[in-house]
Amino acid sequence: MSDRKHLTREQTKDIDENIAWASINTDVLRSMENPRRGYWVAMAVSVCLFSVMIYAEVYQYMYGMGAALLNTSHMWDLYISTFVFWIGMSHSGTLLSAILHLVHADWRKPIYRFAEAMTTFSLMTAGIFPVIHLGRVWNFYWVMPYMTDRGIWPNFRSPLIWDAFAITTYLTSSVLFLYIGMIPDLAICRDNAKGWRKPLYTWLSLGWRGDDRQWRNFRFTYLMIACFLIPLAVSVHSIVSMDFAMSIMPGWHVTTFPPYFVAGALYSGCAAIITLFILLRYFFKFEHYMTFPILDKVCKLTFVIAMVWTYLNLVEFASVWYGHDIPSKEVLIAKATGPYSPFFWGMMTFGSVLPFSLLSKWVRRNMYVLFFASIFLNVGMWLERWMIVTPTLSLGYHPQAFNVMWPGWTEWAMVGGSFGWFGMLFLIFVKVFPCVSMYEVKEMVFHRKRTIYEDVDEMMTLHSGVPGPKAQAQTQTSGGA
Amino acid sequence: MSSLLGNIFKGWSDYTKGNEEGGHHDYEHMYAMVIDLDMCTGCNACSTACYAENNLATVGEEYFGARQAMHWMRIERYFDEPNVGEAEADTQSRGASFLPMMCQHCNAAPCEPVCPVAATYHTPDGLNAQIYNRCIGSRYCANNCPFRVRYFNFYDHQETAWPAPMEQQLNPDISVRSKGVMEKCTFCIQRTRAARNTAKNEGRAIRDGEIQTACQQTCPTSAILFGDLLDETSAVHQAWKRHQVQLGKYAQNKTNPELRGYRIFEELNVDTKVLYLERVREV
Amino acid sequence: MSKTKINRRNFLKVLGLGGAGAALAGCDMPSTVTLEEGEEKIYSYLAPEEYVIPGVGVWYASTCLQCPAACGTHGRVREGRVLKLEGNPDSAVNAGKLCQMGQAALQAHFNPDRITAPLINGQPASWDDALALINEKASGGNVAWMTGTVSGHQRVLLDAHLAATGKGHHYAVETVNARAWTDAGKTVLGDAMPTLHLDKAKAVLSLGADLLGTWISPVTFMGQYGKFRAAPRGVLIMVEPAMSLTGANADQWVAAKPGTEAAVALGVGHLLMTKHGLSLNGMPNATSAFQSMTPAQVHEIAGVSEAALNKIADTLVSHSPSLVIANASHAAARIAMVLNIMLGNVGKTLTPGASIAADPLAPMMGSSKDLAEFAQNAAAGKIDAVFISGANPAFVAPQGLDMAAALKAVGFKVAIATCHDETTKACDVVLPLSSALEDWGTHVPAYGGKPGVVHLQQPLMEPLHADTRGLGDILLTLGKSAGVDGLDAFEDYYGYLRTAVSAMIGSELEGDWHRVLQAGQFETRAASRAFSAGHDVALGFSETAVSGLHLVTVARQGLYDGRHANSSWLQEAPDQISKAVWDSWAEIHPKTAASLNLKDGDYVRLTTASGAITTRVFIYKGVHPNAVCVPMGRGHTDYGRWANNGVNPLTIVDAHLGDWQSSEIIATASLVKIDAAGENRHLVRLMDTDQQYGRKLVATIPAQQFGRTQGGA
Amino acid sequence: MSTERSKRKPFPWVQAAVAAVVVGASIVLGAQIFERQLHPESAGVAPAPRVPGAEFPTDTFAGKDVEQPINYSHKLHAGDLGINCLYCHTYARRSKVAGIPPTAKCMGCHTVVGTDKPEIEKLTQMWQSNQSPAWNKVNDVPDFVHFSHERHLQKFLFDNPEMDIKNAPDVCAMCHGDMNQVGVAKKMKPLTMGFCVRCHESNQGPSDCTRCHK
Repeated sequence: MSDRKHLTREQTKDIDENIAWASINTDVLRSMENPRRGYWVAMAVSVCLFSVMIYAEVYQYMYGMGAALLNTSHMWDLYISTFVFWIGMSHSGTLLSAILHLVHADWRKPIYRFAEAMTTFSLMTAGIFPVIHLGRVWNFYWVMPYMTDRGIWPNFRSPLIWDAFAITTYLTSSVLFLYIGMIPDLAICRDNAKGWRKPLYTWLSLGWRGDDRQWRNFRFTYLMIACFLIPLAVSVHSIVSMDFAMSIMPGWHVTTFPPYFVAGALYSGCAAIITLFILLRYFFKFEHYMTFPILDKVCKLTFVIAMVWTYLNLVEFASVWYGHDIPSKEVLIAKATGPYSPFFWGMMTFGSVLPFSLLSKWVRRNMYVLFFASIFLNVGMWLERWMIVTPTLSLGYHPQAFNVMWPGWTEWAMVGGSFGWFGMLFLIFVKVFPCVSMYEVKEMVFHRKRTIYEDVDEMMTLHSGVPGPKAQAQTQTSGGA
Repeated sequence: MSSLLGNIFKGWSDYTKGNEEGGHHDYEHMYAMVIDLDMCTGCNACSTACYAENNLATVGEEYFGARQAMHWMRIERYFDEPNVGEAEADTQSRGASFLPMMCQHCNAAPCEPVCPVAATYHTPDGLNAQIYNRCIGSRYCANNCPFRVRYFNFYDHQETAWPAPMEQQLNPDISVRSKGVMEKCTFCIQRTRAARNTAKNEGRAIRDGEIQTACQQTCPTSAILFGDLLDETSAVHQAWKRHQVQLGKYAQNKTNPELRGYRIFEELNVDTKVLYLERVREV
Repeated sequence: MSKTKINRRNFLKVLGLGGAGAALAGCDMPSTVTLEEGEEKIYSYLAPEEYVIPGVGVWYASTCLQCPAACGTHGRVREGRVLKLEGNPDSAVNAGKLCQMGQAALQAHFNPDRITAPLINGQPASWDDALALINEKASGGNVAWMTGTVSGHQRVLLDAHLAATGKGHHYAVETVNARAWTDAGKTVLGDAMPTLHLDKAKAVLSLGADLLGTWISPVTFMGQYGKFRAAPRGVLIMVEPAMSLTGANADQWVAAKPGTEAAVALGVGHLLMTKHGLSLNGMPNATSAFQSMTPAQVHEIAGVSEAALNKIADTLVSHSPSLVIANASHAAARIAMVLNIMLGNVGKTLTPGASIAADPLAPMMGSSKDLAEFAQNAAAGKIDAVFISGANPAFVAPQGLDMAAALKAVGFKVAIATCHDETTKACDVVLPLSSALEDWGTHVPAYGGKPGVVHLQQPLMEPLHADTRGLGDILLTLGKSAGVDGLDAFEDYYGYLRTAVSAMIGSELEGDWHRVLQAGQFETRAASRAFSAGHDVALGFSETAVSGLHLVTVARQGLYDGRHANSSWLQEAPDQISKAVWDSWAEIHPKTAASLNLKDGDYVRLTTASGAITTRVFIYKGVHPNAVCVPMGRGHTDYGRWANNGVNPLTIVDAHLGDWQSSEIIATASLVKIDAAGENRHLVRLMDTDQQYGRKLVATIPAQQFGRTQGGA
Repeated sequence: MSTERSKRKPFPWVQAAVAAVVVGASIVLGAQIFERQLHPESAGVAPAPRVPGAEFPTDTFAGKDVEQPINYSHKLHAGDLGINCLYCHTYARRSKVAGIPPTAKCMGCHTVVGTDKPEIEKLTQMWQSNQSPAWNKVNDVPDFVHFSHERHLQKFLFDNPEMDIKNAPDVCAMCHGDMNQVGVAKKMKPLTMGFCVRCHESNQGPSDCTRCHK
């Protein structure tokens, strides 16, 4: 490992297949220890942001929803757009762990764990927003169909109910998926842990010993949940899109919204993966695992999804433009020319033009540029959600209600705070759980090596220093001879 | 056990049947309104009467400016759009037009299916009802209302709108809505309730004209009519018939296109129950 | 509600029943929680009348005093509280309808800023002290009264008090008045208040008379307007400098330069004579006045095009009978009367007015002339003591009258008021008045009632504040101490009124009295009036100032002249025309705005010869380019929590520009200068657009089609 | 692979069966608890149907004894003396609220009866000083609920051919419990929405939300 050249941007292999299994464990476990100053700074920032959010929510609770400067035509604003944003973010993990797992793209292995954690946490972040945007938060559980003395049920026709079901299902499945995929790694942690971590990992690893039966059941379960998760992920964001598509408002009532939202979700998820990829690689010195070729692949994937998203965007514009719905057309024109136009064009620039930079190999191999590019991609995606929600409301059907509204401080505080909350969860995660899948990286190394050495035996010899069975047999044969 | 299951199955079949037939029941009444825009002078009497009758909170300049006012019935003022060849600045010589705009009690109301807790729904009286204490304030209904006539309690207005002793004026037949709750015109449902009670006590049906909404009762030019569309003798039914406007249609099949009756945003197929009569212009 | 045996305090306390008093708890309570037992109190009645049932509303008839029209009302009373007012369907004035000011009478009654105890020099005092002081200071010398429009038995008592105290004068002050019209009626037809038949007219030409908004009896006129608009549909033409509610509803709205309506009317008369061959027999003065005003001159003076003038004349002739009304100026009103004669409307749409025979009860109509006279007399030291009730001279008086100094010059001032205002602040003694919903009284509608009908005002609830007294009671007390004959027999005003009304209806029976209470009105002997033949009065148009920007102050239904400014309902009810709320604004035409380089919401300083105010502009086209229209009503400084916003344009009206042939202060004659004041803030309005953006919100139909289809089909 | 497969344990049928039984049992049990509330007679707590044609809600509520300014006894007046509820709560048949009887009604008897008792003296003193006692409300529904005594009395008492006005206490007892047994007053029925809804279901009352919610 002394030669660091292979870790630079000239690197061509996804992973160094000669990496020692023991060092994988060491590297990953090291990342979970002794937080450094940077970690605490990041944590402090996150906690501060989150505290501001709590303050804003308490203030809003006491004062009323008017604190967010919502008004009679703008009943929804940043809360809902940020909710959609976080739901979208959650699609990355599913994409990387489930979809790529099914298509056997093994380069996902070093990076899927944190992507999956991101899924879970962004869902947990997203889930906050529909609750805090309620006028009477304390009654939020009324959307759940529970048996009550009063004999009343929620309204199953409402997309918000579908949302509640979809999100809770998706969150449960994501947590399960994250957890089950982590069990072998938790066992490794258990074996190396001391102090308070020991009972935690012991409890969490469910007595994993790594025997064949456990592995078989594990593989089966993992595959099952992966298969289950993919349609779920698609349906979740389709259902979120129906919050808008099921309404009659111009600019919301769009048939292509479900695929459009799913594409947008995958898009922002990929962009977020790039961001976190770079951060983790840098801070945890995961250069051996989070390599440039993998980043390169993620970038290409992002570009493709960006183009799908752009295409669907254009489809929407075209169908409105050539359609007969005048109010919809007015909303579209207002988006492009009205007071919100800087944000609209910002969204178009960041969402559709900026991804073309990913075509450049220089960009794909330049972490600094890529870091900021990925951030701006997500800014674009956040703007997209805002541009879906707000211009429609500012320009509905009734001229009396036409007005432009700018979000109040509580809204900004909660948008910012949601990043704090997410960051907090993620920072805790990376110190408590392995954010690179150790066993799967080993698998990856193993499989890669096999393609080179062709001979399992030879590889095993190389890793363990002990000759494999075949070699032993050979030795015996030769010795015997 | 059997009755529980029976309940569930019956409930389900009612539900699906209701959905297939537009999501509603067998109507007992179908309260509707007629507003003659040629008679409406825009004097605001109806709006103020509504404040008095329905415990509407005044919000003050700041909140009004933030468009958080709570006027269930608002009178909009428009100038005509210019005729061909006419200067835009001259349209005022035909006067202005006023539009009283309140909940249209759509029969296919966009607000109803989207409420997560069914706080807004269609009553057997054909009204679009809002149950305040069921509302959790998701505000989806207001977003989906093309008329923008659903008003949300962004704040608690009790202390500012009714400083003592003003709370003594509050109508006890209606609750005072607290913050976080959506509210809107109910066609003065408390008056319907009272009339039904009287009629029941006297063992008869509700008479036409027995229920007057507050806006109708005070309207100095009598531009507002209110009544039951299912009652063929009612003035409202007669007016709808005379103007050849029918419920359940998004394009009316008028034999006489010169009739004045129309419904706003009919093309959205929300099936509103307020029939407006066109303003007349001397050309 | 006759005098009951119920203790007053307990009567009010009966709130808990039916959850009424607790309505404030609202629906914050999760319904899973059952209410705790024993948390709320219920007070039972002691010995209620049989008809008092908790939870059941009872309707009582009374009379609305929100403006001088005196509409009949019904108040819904439940648990001893009045909850809602409706029009009294039996009243011929309003036929069951009410305007927004009438609806808001509830807020005047429940107002949190009511005066609850007598004040002497601003300090709370007892009634005895206050009355003793009044007896001491206002028993002799020149004791004047200043009121708004007053009628009925209050007027009788007031006149008696004035007569008993000596040589005082009664000033009736109404900024919003119809003095021009009544004077013209008296001069030309010999009847100050002729009956108008809008419903019979096929065309109505109004010269600045906002008959749907604030003129004389708006609810009456709006009721007639509803019939006027039915088929065959009448045509409404409005000539005025700034769009009023009537103008907004007109079929032809003609923007004339401020103060030139008379010229327009003369021009119409000219066309009627020359183009349509109408003539005025035996009125040479008028004929020559009409002949001398050619359409070309009208165009020059008033800025009204000849085409528009022709259209007016043609409509009046083709839609007969028509009706011409005016309130813009005395000149315009006279010309309107003569036009009615020329058009043959007299006897058809303009008939002799109806009144009651008992003249002392007839309404004493207010005017702004009385305001000016009061200021002059007071400043000259001719008034020793004044009682002020129902008028707010300190607010409505232009700066030119220097009302502050005038009031200071009066030795002793007594205000009888429900709320503090600018005038009560300047008074030595303030007597807390019961609200209109707590008081007894009789009122003769100035206009619109059935002949001989007197409206009865009865309390709808026990006084909200124990220490307030009704106007009648105060007048009775004052009258007694001033030694008015025959008052000692009455313990209170209720007794006096009941005796007086019994005498008028000719029955002392309890049942008849109850019938009167139930109806809210009673019939007495009517006086029949008749028109005298048209007097050939001098007609003319005084060119006060026809060029330059004029300040036009208008009253809008709602805040009226400012007396309703402390009502949150009316402050929040968007102004009918501009749709603005809670603040003042200056309406200017886009052309004027462009020439002055002003944007919507710019603050401007309006300077007249009398002073300056700063407010923001509202640019729209419903105003003549030569006019700057500032609605009155706002700009209070001491009138409760909701009233202190905006500016008061009345202060800068040039008081010395009296109307032609009268000393009425005219609201359109002050020249004004506009300077940008720098700041710009969005005017809070109901809606920021005039346009429907192609949405079919208010659809229109040509009148011919309406004529064809209205009958049925 | 094949050897591994053969080693696989058989499906745990026994455990699965136990689990199924547990789940099934809890569903059935839960449903029965729910149903017991809906149809109490099935649970064997059938009350004597004192109001013909109406089904009783049988829920009970252990209300606390609320202290009142005057220690009036329902047990004495309504129970022992057998005074009809509607004699004092006379508003109930004409208004949405039953109301507390006016003091004049009390004085109707108590100027003569029991004038020496301390509670009556208290009452007399209040009456003479024009004061009305401040009763503490016992049976209360939230302010967003419209409940009409008149309507319910009409349906169950006056419009019910088998009932006579002397049966009024039976009708009142549907929601107020047996007031003949209590001292001043006590809440004896839960008066929750579920309580109302179940009665409306079994007696075909309206199920439209706006009838009861205002």
